[in-house]
Amino acid sequence: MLLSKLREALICVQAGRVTLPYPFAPHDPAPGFRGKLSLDADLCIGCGGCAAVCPSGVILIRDDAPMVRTLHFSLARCTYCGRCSEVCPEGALAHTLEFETATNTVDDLELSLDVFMGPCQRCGRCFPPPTSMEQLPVRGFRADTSCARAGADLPAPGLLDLWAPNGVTSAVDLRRPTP
Amino acid sequence: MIATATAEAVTLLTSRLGAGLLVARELEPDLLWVSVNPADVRTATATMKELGTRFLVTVGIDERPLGGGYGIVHLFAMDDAHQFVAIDCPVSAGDPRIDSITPLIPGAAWAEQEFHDMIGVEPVGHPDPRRLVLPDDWPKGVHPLRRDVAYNYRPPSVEGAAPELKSPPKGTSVVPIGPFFPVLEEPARFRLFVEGETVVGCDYRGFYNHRGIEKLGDSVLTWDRIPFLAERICGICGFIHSTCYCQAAEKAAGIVVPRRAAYIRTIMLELERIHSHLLWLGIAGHIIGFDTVLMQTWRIREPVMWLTEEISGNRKTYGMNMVGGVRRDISDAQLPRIRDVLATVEREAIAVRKAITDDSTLHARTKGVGPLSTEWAREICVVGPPARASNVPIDARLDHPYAAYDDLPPHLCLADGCDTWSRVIVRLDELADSIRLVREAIDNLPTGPVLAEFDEIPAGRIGVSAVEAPRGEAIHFVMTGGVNRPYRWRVRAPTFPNLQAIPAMIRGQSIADVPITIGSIDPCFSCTERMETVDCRDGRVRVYSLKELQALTQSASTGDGGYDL
Amino acid sequence: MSATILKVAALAILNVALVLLLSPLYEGLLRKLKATLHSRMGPPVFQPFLDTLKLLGKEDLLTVQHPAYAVAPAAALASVLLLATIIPIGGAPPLAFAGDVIGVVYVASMSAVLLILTAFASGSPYAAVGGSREMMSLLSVEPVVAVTLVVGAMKAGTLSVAGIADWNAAHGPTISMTLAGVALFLAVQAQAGKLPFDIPEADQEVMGGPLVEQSGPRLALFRWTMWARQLVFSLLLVELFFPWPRTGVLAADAPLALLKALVVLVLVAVVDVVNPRLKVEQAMGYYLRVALSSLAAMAFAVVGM
Amino acid sequence: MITFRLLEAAAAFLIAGALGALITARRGRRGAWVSVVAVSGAAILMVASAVRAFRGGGDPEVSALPIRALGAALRIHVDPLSAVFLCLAGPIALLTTLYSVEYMGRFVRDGLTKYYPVLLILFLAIGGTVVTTDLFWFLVFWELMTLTSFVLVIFERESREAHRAGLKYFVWNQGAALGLMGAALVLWRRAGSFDFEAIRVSLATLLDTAPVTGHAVLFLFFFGFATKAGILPMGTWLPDAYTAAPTSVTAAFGGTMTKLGIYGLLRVFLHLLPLGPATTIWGIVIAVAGLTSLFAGTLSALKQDDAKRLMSYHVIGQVGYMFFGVGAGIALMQTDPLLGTLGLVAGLFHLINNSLYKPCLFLGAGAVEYRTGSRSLSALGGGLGGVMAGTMACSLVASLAIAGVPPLNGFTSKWLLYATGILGAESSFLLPVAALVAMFISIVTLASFVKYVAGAFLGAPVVTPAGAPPIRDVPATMLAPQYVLAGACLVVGLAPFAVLRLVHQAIVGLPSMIGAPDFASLLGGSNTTLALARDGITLASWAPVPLTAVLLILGIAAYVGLQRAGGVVTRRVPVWACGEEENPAELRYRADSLYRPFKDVFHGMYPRMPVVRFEFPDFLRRTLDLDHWLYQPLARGTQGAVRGVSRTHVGIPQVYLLWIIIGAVAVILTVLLVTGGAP
Repeated sequence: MLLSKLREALICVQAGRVTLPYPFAPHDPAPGFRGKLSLDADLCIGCGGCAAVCPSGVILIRDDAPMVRTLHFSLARCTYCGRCSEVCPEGALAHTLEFETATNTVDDLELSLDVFMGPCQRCGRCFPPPTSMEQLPVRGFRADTSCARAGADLPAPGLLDLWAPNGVTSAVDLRRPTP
Repeated sequence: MIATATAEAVTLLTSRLGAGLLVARELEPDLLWVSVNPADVRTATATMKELGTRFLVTVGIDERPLGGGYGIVHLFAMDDAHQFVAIDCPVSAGDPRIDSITPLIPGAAWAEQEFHDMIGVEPVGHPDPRRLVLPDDWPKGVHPLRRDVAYNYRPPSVEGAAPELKSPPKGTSVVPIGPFFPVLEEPARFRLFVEGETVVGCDYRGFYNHRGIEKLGDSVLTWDRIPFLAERICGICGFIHSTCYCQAAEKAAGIVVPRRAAYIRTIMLELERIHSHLLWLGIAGHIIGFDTVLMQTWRIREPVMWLTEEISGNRKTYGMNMVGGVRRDISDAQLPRIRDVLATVEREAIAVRKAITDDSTLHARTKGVGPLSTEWAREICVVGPPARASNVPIDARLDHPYAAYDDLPPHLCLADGCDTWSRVIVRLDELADSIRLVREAIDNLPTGPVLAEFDEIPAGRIGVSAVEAPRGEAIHFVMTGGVNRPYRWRVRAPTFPNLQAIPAMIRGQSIADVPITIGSIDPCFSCTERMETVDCRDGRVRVYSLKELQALTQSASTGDGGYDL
Repeated sequence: MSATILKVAALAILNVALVLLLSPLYEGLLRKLKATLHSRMGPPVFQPFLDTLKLLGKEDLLTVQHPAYAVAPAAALASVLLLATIIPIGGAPPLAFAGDVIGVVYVASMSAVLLILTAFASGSPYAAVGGSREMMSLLSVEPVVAVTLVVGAMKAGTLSVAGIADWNAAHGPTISMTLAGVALFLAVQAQAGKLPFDIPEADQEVMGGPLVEQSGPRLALFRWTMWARQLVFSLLLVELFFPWPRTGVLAADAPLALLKALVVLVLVAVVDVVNPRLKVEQAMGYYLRVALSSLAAMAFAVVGM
Repeated sequence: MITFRLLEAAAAFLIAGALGALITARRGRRGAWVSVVAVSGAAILMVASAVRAFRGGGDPEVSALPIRALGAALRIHVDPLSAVFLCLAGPIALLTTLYSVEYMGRFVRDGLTKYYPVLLILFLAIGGTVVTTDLFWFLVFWELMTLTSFVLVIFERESREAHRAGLKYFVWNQGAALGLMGAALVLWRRAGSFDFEAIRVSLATLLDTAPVTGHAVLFLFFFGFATKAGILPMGTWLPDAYTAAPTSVTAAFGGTMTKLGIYGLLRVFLHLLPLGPATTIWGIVIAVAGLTSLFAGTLSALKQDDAKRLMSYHVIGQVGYMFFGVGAGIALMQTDPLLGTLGLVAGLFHLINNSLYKPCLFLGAGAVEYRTGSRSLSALGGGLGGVMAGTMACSLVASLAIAGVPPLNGFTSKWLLYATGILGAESSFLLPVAALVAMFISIVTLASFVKYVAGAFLGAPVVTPAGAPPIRDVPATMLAPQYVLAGACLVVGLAPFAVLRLVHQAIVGLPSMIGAPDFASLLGGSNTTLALARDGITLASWAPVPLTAVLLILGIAAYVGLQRAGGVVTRRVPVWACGEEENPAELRYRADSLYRPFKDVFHGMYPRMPVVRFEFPDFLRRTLDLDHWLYQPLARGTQGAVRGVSRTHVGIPQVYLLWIIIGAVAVILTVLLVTGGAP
């Protein structure tokens, strides 16, 4: 009985303080951690593989016009399973080590991306051109206003000027840096 | 070839049922499918009981689109023969009624109430015909798991609905434990009928968290998405559910999982058991006011969480399982780290065990508390540590081997105290055994791929899988359908049978013993109730205002509203 | 005459102020200690003060409207502070003329009685269970307190608190007084509402028991009452049963007494850390045994040891 | 002579009142008011005579109605001890009668003709018992008291319970009275007279010459008085009888009648018996009996669910305190006069306190029953506090007083008792142990009254069923007596000095108390502090006023500080039940659920009450129902009486009880006839 109590006390004393000073000091998760999603809009070809595998339906795809595919991300629902980044052929989606997603506005977690694509010659719907050469003239994207607030991984708001209201868009991404 | 034990079972069933036995065939090496005339369900059940089989769960299937009626499938396990037996009763769509088997098997009570609610087949002669799963304001006659009810159907709530409650016996007063009670981390409502501090009876109302996850799996999601949904059935033992689902689907589709994947699953399952048992120990300590145990065991648990984060990319909900294997491999570089963590945890766990085994105040709080006799544990079909602490030798890892447990047999940790203390001891033993298993698994980790390639899963196949979760055995039943998704997916979490044992365990105990008794089965209400929150297809995310939240919590406390499909 | 009255009044105010202001600080120290033993950081030492301030500003939620319900918390705190004026803190009790050890025993139970009545008044079943438990723990602990004080009275031949303290200080340790002191220490554990005897409050079982319907300012006062009660009891313990060394100078003796009381409370906190909560019947059985074995102290007292 | 005249007038008031009530009883409340007037007259006169006695103007003994052949006469003398009891009996009689006016309204069906007259005769008997110094008349009054109280116990004629309780009451008390008669006869044979002075001499010699007989006589006295007082195991009649009688009567019983057991003890052991070895022995016996009773009685009370029964068990327990004090005092008187006197003062003071809070509690329980029709605490379920605030306040004060919560009166007398016990350690090791037991029981008392207050008054407000009239507080005539008694509890608690002086005077006025310390050397001369000192060293002290003042200052400071600091915003909320509860009534924690674990732990300590089952056939029950054969006939006319009496002789060979009554009455009548009633 008493011995037991002493052993318990010993365990308590030996351990010392183990709690982390977390909010006051950063805490880095292990490499390979599936944190907040990051999206490199430059790389997205609008193939829709991510939307097809996403278990919680974070990613919605809508073809607004023959050449504009809208990818809508509702990150509030993301379960961080990492299927999207796994299947993304271009590596456009990736998980960061970020895990602080708290926000006062749910809109911060909404992200919309319009990808300019080649229209299918037969049905007229959006279609990722198969070869790099073909992709060259049609690549481009547009990001929604709310993305701007969501974080640094997203394109700058200035790009929104590219949007032409009538749906006819410039086929050339002006921002794309030359190699 | 039909195994000897199942052959015997078929022989006996044939002799008992005669023409009532419609079909008996072996669907898989470990699953015997017996279709019987619904009128003979009691005879068949009695025969199964006579054979010493253990009732698992009932699956209700709406087979009308397939040209049938309602299929009521009682699942049984022949543990010694490593077999599952499904007693299928095709109930006609015109007269959706079937004899209740609860009078024969008390543990079937909830399973039958559940198919009554969800499929709309009435168990005739059920001792407690009240609602179990559906909310009180759910309209009568709407059965959500019928195929003609859309997954996102929201019926108008019935005005003035109130839960059907048992009234307390004369001379007793009611002490409510739940829906919102400090040590029940999830909503569940026990109304204790007390005389003084002695509990003379109780009434249970639960399933406040029901979100129709099975319906989502049946109707919306594809094979590959379901593991991630299944993983979220439980916050602690999610990997168990995704494994169990994948195994059921793999069995149905006949997919052979690569050995390395099987080993990795084993490692993750056992790591999950380690941290779950440590977590439970802490919570049990907290329940009896011993917060030091909570703090110290959770401190010991933490390295395991970091380890799983390193392996899987997340401390919980690993997201590793896929139908056909696992997504993420364990690199050789991680192995020493795993060994380190195991050594630390083992050392600390031994110290904790040494410290608490002789603690007489702990004995005072746990010995003789929450008694569950071996007989009643069998009757109510209790699983996992509570069963083993009542000296019922069942362990799905040994009885229905899966993953790599055929190579790495666990010890069967039994105790015969039939009380909370025995449950502590069983879990401490299992903790040590799990550490050994992980160590052996990484020592013998085979090389090779981790994910099997497979084509389309054919429709109309059936798979039943059991996985020994830290809390007990989880059962998943999968009936495949076309278009890349199951026709019916049934989940039975270990808390489902264990929770039914609670009323017997707390009768005659004092109020002070009730929380620890409930805690001693390590209840997981949302597992049992299969929670999921967001409607996936329309993509609308609802933001609740404070007012709405208040309204929700208030309505949830009366047992109405709050959950919809 | 008036000088005497002034002196008495000053001392009484000093005692009251010490108990009132130091008890939350002590509680903060104990929390910190407990946190350290839990391997966590723990709240700042001044957290009890902050808690109190916060609670004082909160809404007061009433399940019943009753004058006694509103008065009880203030009365409970007042009764503990009254107790502080009839126990010694480094010197003779300020109101020594007004109460002796019997008075101490009865005044000490007043705060518990008020808490119990408030609990029953609230109409909550948890409060009723908690009130019933509080009453039972009072039933089992008060006899222990009474036995130890009676041992002191028997040894010193007087019921006066100061008389017992003086006698003990003059005569040095004796077997009977030490045994009685140990028994009182065990009783302090329950009087302070610490594990394994925080049965009435038991938040995991009855969600705070008598306090479940107490909110805001009322809760703050009841909490303060409990903190003050644990300090007063540990002071009573060290002053009556372990009064050495004693200089006779208030300025030296009072801090020493407070320090010793802190040591007692630290021990109490350590016991708290390594124990689960007992059930009320187990606690009663335990205190019954303590009470009966502290009769041994009485036996020693009779034979003069 | 003045005292005698005063008492004569008081008796005349009571007799006239009884007759008046008999005549007017059928006319609504008129009989009640006649009784109130008569009792108030009597009460004033009784108190006046008591005041004279305290003033030292004690008139010499007056004797009347001599019976020469027996050496008996109605000797009347009011000494301070008698005065104490007169002071209690008169006012309490008045308060209970006043209370009866409304309360008895619900018993009209049972016929009030047999209530007020009998009640007034009971008061007469009580008064007579304490003022006579003649053992014969003492017994006559005693018998009269027993008979009238018996009639009151079985008042509810429909109630089988009442009849059973009445029978039990009758058997025990008549048996005890027989014992007293036996003892009196033995002494009378020795002394040739029933005069107290003569008996005092003869008892001393008897103890010297025939100690066995002497102690047998003392045992009979002890047995008789202990039975009346309700000391266990003889007191088993008490809970039944108290519960069965109408509550106003119960209050009168609790406030005065059973306390006469203590009076008898003091008379016999400190008046008829000179101090000596015998007193020490019997002092110890009395103290031990008291200790047993207070332990067993109070623990049993904790288990009760019926409010009146709970309080009745406390009557037993409280009488135990008094017996303990008196017994310890008697035993210590020779070795340690200081503590001896302290114990006696404590015992008698506790009696006074008990006569204040106990009737108040009974009246409160009666008020609850009057409004709700229920006495079961579990059935009541609490919540009456809001609608019966006055009753609750009084009951709360009285409950705290009986539990000894300072600064109420119960604490002061308990404090004296404990001081006696603890400081008596040098005389006996057992005294402090006894004091500890008493302290423990004091908390048990607290627990059971918390249960009563909680079960009846506290908790969520009571909900009256639709259509039923809302529950209100009881009428003023029922409330006023409670206020008076509760107020007295508070006043006596805060300023016990005057009362204690009177009590001290009563104790030291007893013939055996020679050499008792005066009040100043016992409890100090101060009017703010009670200080028990020996050789100039203060051993124990209690100053209710300064402490209460400090408590009030601190409390008010805390309260006001709270109001100021918080600027408190209050909001009404429903009781938290872990969610919404459909049927809040089911959540009421039942009073019989309280302290269950305690009862389980202390299970072995509960006394096994001797269970005497009185199951008697219907004809016998009818026979024993005085209504049938005694009272109604007397009230209606002689013919009916003749018929009734004749019926009692039909086939009742086994009814020894009847013989007891008839025997007792016959003895008295014969004696009067033989002596011709002439001086």
